[in-house]
Amino acid sequence: MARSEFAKKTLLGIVPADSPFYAFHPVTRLAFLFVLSVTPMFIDRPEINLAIIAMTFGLFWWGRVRMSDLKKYRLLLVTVALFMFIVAYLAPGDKAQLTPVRLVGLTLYWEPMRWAFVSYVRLMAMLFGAILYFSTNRERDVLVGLRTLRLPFQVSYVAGLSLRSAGMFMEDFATIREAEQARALDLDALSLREKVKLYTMYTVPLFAVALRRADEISAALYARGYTLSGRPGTGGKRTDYLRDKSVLRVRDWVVSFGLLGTFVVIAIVSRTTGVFSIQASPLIGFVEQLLGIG
Amino acid sequence: MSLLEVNDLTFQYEDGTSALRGIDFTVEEGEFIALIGQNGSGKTTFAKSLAGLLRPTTGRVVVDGIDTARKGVIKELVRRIGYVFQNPDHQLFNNNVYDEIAYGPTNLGIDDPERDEIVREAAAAAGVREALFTEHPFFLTKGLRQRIAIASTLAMRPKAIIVDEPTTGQDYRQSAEIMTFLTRLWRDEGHTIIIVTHEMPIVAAYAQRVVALCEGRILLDGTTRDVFARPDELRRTFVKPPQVTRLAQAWGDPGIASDVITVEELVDGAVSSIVGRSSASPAGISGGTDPASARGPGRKGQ
Amino acid sequence: MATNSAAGSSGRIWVVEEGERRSPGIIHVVMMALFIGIGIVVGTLGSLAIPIGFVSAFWPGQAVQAVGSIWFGAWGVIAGMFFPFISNAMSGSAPIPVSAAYLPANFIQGFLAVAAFKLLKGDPRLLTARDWTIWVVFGVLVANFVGAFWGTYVLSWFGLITDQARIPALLGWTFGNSIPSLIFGSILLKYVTPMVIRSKAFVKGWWA
Amino acid sequence: MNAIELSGVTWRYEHAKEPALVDVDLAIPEGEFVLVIGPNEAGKTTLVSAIKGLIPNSITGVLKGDVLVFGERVESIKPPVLAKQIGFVFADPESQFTALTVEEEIVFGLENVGWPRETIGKRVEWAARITGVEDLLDKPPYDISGGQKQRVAIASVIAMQPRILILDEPTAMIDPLGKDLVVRICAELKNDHDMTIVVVEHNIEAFAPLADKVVMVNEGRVERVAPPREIFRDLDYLLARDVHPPQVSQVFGRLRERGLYRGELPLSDEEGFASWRTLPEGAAR
Repeated sequence: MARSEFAKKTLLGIVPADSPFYAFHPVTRLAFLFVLSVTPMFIDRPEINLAIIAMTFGLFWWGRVRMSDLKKYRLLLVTVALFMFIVAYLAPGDKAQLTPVRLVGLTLYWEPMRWAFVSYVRLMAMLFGAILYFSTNRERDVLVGLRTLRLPFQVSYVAGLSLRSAGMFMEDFATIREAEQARALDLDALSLREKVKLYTMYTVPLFAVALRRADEISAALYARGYTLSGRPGTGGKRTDYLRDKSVLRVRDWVVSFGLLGTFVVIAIVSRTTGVFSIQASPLIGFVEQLLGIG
Repeated sequence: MSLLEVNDLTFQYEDGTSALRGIDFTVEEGEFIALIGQNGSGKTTFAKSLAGLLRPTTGRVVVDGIDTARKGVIKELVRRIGYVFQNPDHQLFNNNVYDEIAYGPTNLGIDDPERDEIVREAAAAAGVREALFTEHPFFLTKGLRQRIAIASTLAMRPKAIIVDEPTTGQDYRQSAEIMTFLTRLWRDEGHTIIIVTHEMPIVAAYAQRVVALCEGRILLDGTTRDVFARPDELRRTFVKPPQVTRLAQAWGDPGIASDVITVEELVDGAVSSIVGRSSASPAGISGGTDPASARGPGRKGQ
Repeated sequence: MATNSAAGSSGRIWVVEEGERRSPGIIHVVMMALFIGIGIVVGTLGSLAIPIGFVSAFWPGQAVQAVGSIWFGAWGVIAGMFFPFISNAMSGSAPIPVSAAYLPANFIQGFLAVAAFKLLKGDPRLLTARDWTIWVVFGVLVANFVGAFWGTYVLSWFGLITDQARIPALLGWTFGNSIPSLIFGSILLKYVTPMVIRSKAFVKGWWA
Repeated sequence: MNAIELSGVTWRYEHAKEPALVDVDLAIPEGEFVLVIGPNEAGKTTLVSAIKGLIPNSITGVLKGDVLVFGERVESIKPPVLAKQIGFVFADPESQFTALTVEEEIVFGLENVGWPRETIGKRVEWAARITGVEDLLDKPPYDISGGQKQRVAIASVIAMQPRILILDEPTAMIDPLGKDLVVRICAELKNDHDMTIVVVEHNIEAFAPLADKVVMVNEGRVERVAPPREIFRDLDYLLARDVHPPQVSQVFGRLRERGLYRGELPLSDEEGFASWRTLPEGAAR
């Protein structure tokens, strides 16, 4: 089925072809991934990480990602928060050194709760950075990005093939599901034991297809003159025609270095000053005041 | 009531591609239909919609009184319409051939003496020998895996069977075997058969009705002879009639029908035309009207 | 059936027969890539189906790591190390820095299983009680324990759990994750191994 | 010199009881267009896999005999060197794709061989033009129609300008329009580029008019090697082995058996039309 011109199928969804992200070179988008998903490591202050989350959502909107694709993460947001706060409640650590707070009939300890909140916001900031990347990039964008970074051909080839095969297995999965349905399997009516059995039913054809595909692809690689070393038979280096073809424009240099520069500055400031520490957070301070903790 | 009723069916993929754009279609019980059209014309999407595997974006597909969009009708549907996928690897889930064929009946809640009988019957019908029952389907040839897939579908005893590209990658003998087998199901057991195919000689030799799809719409729908006799419209679906039909049409000989679809028909036409025009020629009379040659291989009775 | 011919002679499966040429080839690289692909799918869908985030306490991915390593040796171990980066990110389970910190655990979870099978000469088709024992003890329990040991360390390091919660988290993780590993991994070994061992991609030694 | 020479080739796949090729001798001179026909599992794909060196280099089993490509044993030729001599198009186009865009797909082999960038650019342009895939260069190769996929597969192989081109059932998976285009590409390569071409096909009708020689394979043996008109004359021999010559050849073969036609067997629609006109008793107009 020929797909329409209007949509690009990314790793996690579908994004219109005129999404502004496509104006950037794939390597610039890798810089987005790196900076968005690593910077929060250096930031404790929740309001800054919340701002990063807001900015990421702004980028989702600006990049015209279909927001309904993000719905599948809703449950995760809740369960992870529940988990972290329950752990902080049940296993707060050495209570003697902690500040007890009585809230709606429960005795909580403030420091672990505060830390859970800070970590949770940081985690979400990092996660949505990665989700943004996989929502707006196709397999080939990842590949061009990796090749531009001069990764050895074998590495980028394996990366490309594995991402592509993930896509193929997703499609296989969908077809296998249809085939199961065609054989009278009613998912809604299954017990847990039957669902487990169903997993086998999925894996057998999935691996059958994978094994055949491995044979076919390796025969095709041999036929096209590929060797394990990746070196041409005449000796010398493999040409990288495509990498040389995709051009980094001024905009890419500016944005990439802007992003990386910001990252470096934040990392240094974080290590040398207390600007990004919890102590500097007005939000935390405000809550502490509210709870009457000094 | 018709077996299949399709009203104004449209189907749109998640990314917004329209695969089907308003199809009205009916199938009566006992038909043998070939769905043709070029890659991307929507054949497979249409066929899967008929089997209830894809839910219409708009419009309705009703199989023997059951709307496929309703929830919880899977078990009802598979007893009425079976679907055999193009790639057998996608539909073989079990570790041995017997379990594979028994899989559908098990899901339908059929238990053993009856299930065993059904499995053996379906295997026999599809030409799967019982000696193969303990084999792992993965290691069998593609033709055999295809037949196991068909047997597995038959085991649910549907009234209609849709087979997606039954002969792709098979040689003449294997194609003929599968097609003869489908023909037997159709003629002797009253099954309705729908095949999706690119192979015009197969269509010509076996199908009774041809439906040509083009860009998500039905372009031609009629008896096989009628459809192949309309080369201009067929060209729009990029489908060519069989070579003998093209020859008959190109020759334009009044003694030869322009809707022949087998070698034998054209040979007979040519012979009688030659004999008719030059009754003086002794050579022409000698081998001219041998009635035995009117049979085609695998051609159904007229 | 040909696949049963080795029954009763556990461990023979790893023996390189006389005249048999085995060397790493393109097929292994391709299989590794495809296996990363499978890992991404199983890991992502598994995490989204049971959305408990970074707590890998009910994650079928470990089974993929262990089984892939048993089948494809070092190639499977490498595949098992890297697919979680992508599946964690796509499913929203763990951001890239956390995945990077999990790396040694990913290695252990695959390596222990294959090392046990090769050294103790277990048959991955799980033909005897001994094969089962090797699988359950090393491929499931020990591998998950060591993985959880490292994993909980990482979690507390990133501040995702408190230090006091490490021990309960370690136990929860080990046993929690042993369940999907056991079910899913056993199914893979039992049902898919017969196909794998006849494929050229199957690895008898470490690399071929 | 013969482009391809097989002598005494016997091959058994690993896990198989019977050999798939039995004592095959075959010589294909440079520049010929050879059509390989025969029933399924007769050994056609195995035969061309042996010529390309996939047997024994990529597929395991037991090989006896010699396969020579331009006088050299195919086993000992390094893959990148061999890729310049023999191009191989697989039956299922999707299974041979290695890259994420059509352009990369075409470039892949060229990069493996290590040609300079300018040469690669020209080759891509040339291969894309002949196969008519210029407009697809930016698309993922697995997201286009079946016929387009096959043309991309051919483009990525001919971009290397191999001296020998092997196509294993190139039209099996595609629609009639796609089939026609593939045949047209083969005709152009035969006529304008002087390649030695070996095609394995069930769709004999499409390729018979192009073939200089037909190789009939049955039960692992090369049973007959002859020009198409000659091989199709023995209709009953072929039909008994479930091999169906072009319908036009069959029709005139039957007329010939009845003494109504004496000329050469036609191979194409056009020849069939012309032959009909030569029948004095027939075509009145």
